[in-house]
Amino acid sequence: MSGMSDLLRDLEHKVRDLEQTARKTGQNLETALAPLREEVAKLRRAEDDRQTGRQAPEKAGGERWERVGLARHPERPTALDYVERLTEDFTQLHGDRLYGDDPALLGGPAVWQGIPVMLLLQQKGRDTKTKIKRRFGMSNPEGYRKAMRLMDLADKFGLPVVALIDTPGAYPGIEAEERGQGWAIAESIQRMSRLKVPAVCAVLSEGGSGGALAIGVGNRVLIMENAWYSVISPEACASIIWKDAAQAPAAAEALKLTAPDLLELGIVEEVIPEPAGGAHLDKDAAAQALGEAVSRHLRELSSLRAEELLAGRAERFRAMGVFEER
Amino acid sequence: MSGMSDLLRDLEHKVRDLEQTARKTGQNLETALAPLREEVAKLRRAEDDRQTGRQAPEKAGGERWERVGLARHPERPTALDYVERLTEDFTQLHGDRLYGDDPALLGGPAVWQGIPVMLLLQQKGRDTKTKIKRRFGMSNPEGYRKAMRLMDLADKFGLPVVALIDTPGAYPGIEAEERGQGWAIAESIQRMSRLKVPAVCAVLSEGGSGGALAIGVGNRVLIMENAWYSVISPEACASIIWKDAAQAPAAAEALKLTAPDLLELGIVEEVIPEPAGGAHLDKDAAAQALGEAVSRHLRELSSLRAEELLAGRAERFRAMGVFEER
Amino acid sequence: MALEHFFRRSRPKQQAGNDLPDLWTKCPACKETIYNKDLDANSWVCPKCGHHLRLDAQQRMDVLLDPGSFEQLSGRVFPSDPLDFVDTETYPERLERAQAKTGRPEAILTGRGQIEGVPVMVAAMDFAFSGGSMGSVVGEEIARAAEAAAAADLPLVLVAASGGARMQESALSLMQMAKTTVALEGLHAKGLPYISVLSDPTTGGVTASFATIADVIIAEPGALIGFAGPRVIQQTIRQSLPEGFQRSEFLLEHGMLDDVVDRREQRAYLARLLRLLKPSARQQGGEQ
Amino acid sequence: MALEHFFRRSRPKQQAGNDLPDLWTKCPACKETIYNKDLDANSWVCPKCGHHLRLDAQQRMDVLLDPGSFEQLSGRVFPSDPLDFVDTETYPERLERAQAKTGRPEAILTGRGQIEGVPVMVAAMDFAFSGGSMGSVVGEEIARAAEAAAAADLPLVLVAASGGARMQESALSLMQMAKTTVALEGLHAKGLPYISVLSDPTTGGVTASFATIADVIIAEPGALIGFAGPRVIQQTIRQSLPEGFQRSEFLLEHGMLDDVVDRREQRAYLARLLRLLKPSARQQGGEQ
Ligand SMILES: [Zn+2]
Ligand SMILES: [Zn+2]
Repeated sequence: MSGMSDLLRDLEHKVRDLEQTARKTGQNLETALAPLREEVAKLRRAEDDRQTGRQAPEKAGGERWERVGLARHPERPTALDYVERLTEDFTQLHGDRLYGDDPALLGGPAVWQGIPVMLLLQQKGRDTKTKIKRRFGMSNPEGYRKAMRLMDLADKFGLPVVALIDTPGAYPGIEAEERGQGWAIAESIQRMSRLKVPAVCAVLSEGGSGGALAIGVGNRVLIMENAWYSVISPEACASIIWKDAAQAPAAAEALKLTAPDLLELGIVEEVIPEPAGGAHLDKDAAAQALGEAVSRHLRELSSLRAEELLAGRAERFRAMGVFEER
Repeated sequence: MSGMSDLLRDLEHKVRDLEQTARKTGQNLETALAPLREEVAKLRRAEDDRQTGRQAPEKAGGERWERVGLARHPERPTALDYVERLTEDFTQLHGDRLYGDDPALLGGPAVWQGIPVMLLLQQKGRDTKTKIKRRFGMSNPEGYRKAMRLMDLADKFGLPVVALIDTPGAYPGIEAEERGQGWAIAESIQRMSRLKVPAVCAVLSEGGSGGALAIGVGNRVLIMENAWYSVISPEACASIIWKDAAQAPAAAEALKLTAPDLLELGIVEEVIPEPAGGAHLDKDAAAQALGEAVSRHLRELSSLRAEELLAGRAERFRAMGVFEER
Repeated sequence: MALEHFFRRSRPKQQAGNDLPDLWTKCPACKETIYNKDLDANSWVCPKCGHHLRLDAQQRMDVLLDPGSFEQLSGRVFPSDPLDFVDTETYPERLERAQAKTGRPEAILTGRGQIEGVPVMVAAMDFAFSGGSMGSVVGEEIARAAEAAAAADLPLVLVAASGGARMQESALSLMQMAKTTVALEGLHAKGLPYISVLSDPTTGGVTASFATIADVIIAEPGALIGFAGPRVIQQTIRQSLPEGFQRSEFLLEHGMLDDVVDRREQRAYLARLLRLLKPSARQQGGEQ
Repeated sequence: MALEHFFRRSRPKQQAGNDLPDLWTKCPACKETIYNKDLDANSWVCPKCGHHLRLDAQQRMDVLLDPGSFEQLSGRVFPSDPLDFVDTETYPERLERAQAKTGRPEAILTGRGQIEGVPVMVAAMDFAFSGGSMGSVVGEEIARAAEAAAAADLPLVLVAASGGARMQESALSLMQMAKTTVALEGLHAKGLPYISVLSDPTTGGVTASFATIADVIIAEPGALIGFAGPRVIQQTIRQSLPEGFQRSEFLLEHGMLDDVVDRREQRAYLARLLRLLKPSARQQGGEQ
């Protein structure tokens, strides 16, 4: 818990630093500052709650909100933490060849526990500096366009795609909209649905809306035990329906966004168990479980022909949805 | 000739206007101003020459330089002049779905003398205002990326591609380089070489380097009698080799960039005759000749299967070049 | 994603709380009061200022298709409540209210019809139904329309109007983005045109799926179109948004649209385009 | 397009007019005088400042390939003068001078070799020959290398170094952009990797054709890479160019490169990448 107030002090310092830099150099750093300020505010609320002995909102929520808390734990392993433990020779290929290189969505060929794959991953950053650089895992259109380019390479070289999903959502910014955020996500969904190679996706921590689905059109979709995957974050849902972001715990309950919920709804094939207390308590064990599950699905898919993979993926998503026919 | 000094006055006025606007609004209009200033300088030199009775450089050059002059004649029909005369229902489709809509490279489906086609065209502008808007026919990467998107549609709907080439070259600008001008041209060349439908290209006036070839990978490439097509403009060639742009007439001779030269070199299949004195003297007749030639080649290609079209285009360009084997 | 500011906004026409008699509508842009008959004759474009008023799905079909040519395809698929979603009220209560208000089971109407004699499959979202949000039923109806179009060798014209995904169906709603996308593959495989018409507003998961992977994408003038809602962006960047941000004209300039087409010219535009893209439709089409 | 400022620039190494004895080279970046043997041992990267000196085609093969593994493919194709091009001198005179200077018929060297045991087809442009400009022969040799790679089931690694197209072959030179592009299709069809290495400088028609349609594009640090030359751009926009404009690091940031790779790490990088992209090469490759 004192770890948290250290982090808070750190972040506040960093924000002041950036604000000064912005003033001095006339640079517009708002894009970097905004999510950071949010983080600070969140931590400060939690810290206040702790000091005043008030019950933290995490406690007010049910089991689902607790899991959301675990999914966002500051020590939660990031995609690269898993990649470092599970792959060899990961060679990051940069850029969309159109506009830029997105820092939140990375990819390139690698060997996953002995299996050559094309890796796509969403990386949130591991400390303040990299969190800012990686926009807390929120991509601009360049990220999804890089992903599509790497899917082209995966198809050309017959490399199965492994997509590690971890994003609060696509970045909501002026430039993102100018460069077609919606278009990029839609095209990435379409491109992924057309892969002639196997695709295995795993939601590591947060699966935020279209920004997650953009690389989530797999033949198999797995999810870590304490990850969430939803059409909207609990906070945003709460502020729309209850007009109060503090109702996030209730929204989390209503949204049924946890791994067991998603398994029951048929959204995912498998829940990957985490060490007791969460993946952050034993990153090696968490990685081992993820690695084993992904490898197993890759092996199962490896015997299928391109047409079977295409048809299987299309049928999987075509069947999604619950309705009544009268 | 007084027409030319009118145009000069017009242009000078426009430049001053724009400069004022730029100062007042703080807008950076250099991109628009630069080619305009060049135009003014050129016209002013020509006007000075006329008034001092000095022989205009056009006269100093040989037949090739005269043709370059005709290709750049202010009354020369633009691509849209031909399109208006030869097509019905041209429906311009805008944008690259990535960044912007290039004003110099246009396209969309149309009916070409009764034949449904996907039209691509480079438009220079017909008056000062549209010339500036269309950057004198010089595209940014967005133009070539729009062309590729339309080629995708042409393939999907089985529409033959008609490409009307008229550009001094791709736009040389900071932003163009930032967004991968070279990459866009290369990819457009590649995309066009992969068309499963017939592609007929016609160089209308200027075929400037890679910016022209980007939409010049046709099964048939035609050229108007007084158009030029070259790896470099005579002026740029002269300033590199002779360190003197005024040697452009000599460079034009050396570059063998005229329609008859290109026919002899095997770069084009056919030279489309222009009315005596140049296309500007009878736009309808010029259009008639272009329309007939393009339609004839479209009809000839219409019976070929996709593989034949692909192979034919590849062989056509694979065979280009002159060398000795020892 | 971007629903929050739509739910509270009243619809321009014949809305509860509107103190004008049902025969008149106040234009939300120029505030002029206009006789509904005049609006109707003008495709619900304000004759004073050109503002394109929002249409419900049936009005959209009336405006888009040749009179009397519409045959409904959808309507047998009804929403359920797979998540037992409860907030300030239950999801079934919300649905019943929307159904009562619109007389429609969901936020979508699909069918076949003709545009200047060219036969098409057509789908129109209904913003009046829960902000046009996309849940399982909207996704299913769009998927079926796409598949029916491919089966019948017809082009598909789809008019989007949506605040995004249906929160009350959470991940199931998210999956409709992929479901609609894969269902459109049949049209692509058969070389059949798919044209998307974006109307005010089109945001969130609809902008990030089927609405923007069409062969040709046009928008109505002045429509709000984007992925993230303006409010969300403003909260993130803490700057005011540029003039015209996320409006059709802005998106055209940024290369995202094929064109912005006035509603009164859409039938002519679409008929021409469909004949151009599918030359065989040229024979089927009427004289116009 | 961008040749003008290269023709007058002296090459860093053993150039006429260099007043240092042949055993030493002055680094064009830090101006330190360095023993050639030390440079050679360091892949011609300045040990003082890290500047990547330009290499001729043979040096490039030495740096890139396993020692002794290179077998030349090119060399039987010679340039001619189809246009009877005459400016201040004749084209044949220019060619003879370049041939005498480089001991090579043209601005390209191709062959097969191994990179850490992985067999590859390889092509390196020679900037020392007429600024690495691309005429009919360069285009033909690259096309043949691509075709030979496809025929032998080998990946292609191509090192670009060029001021652009060969003016003296005018439209024929321009057509090499399309010729090389279509010749690369065979590699694509067989799923064979094509990796492009951009070295200083790569501009003009080479940047706008084969060099930038590779599966993976890497660049050497600090290399000038662009379509239009900096001088042309400056003349057009009448503004000074931003710091680092058109350098490798700038292009990486703008999404155009897969990575910037130090020359001394290129063999390891390429071997790893080739094994990853063509898993069958994993068996063929050595231990490294
Ligand atoms: Zn009005
Ligand atoms: Zn040095």
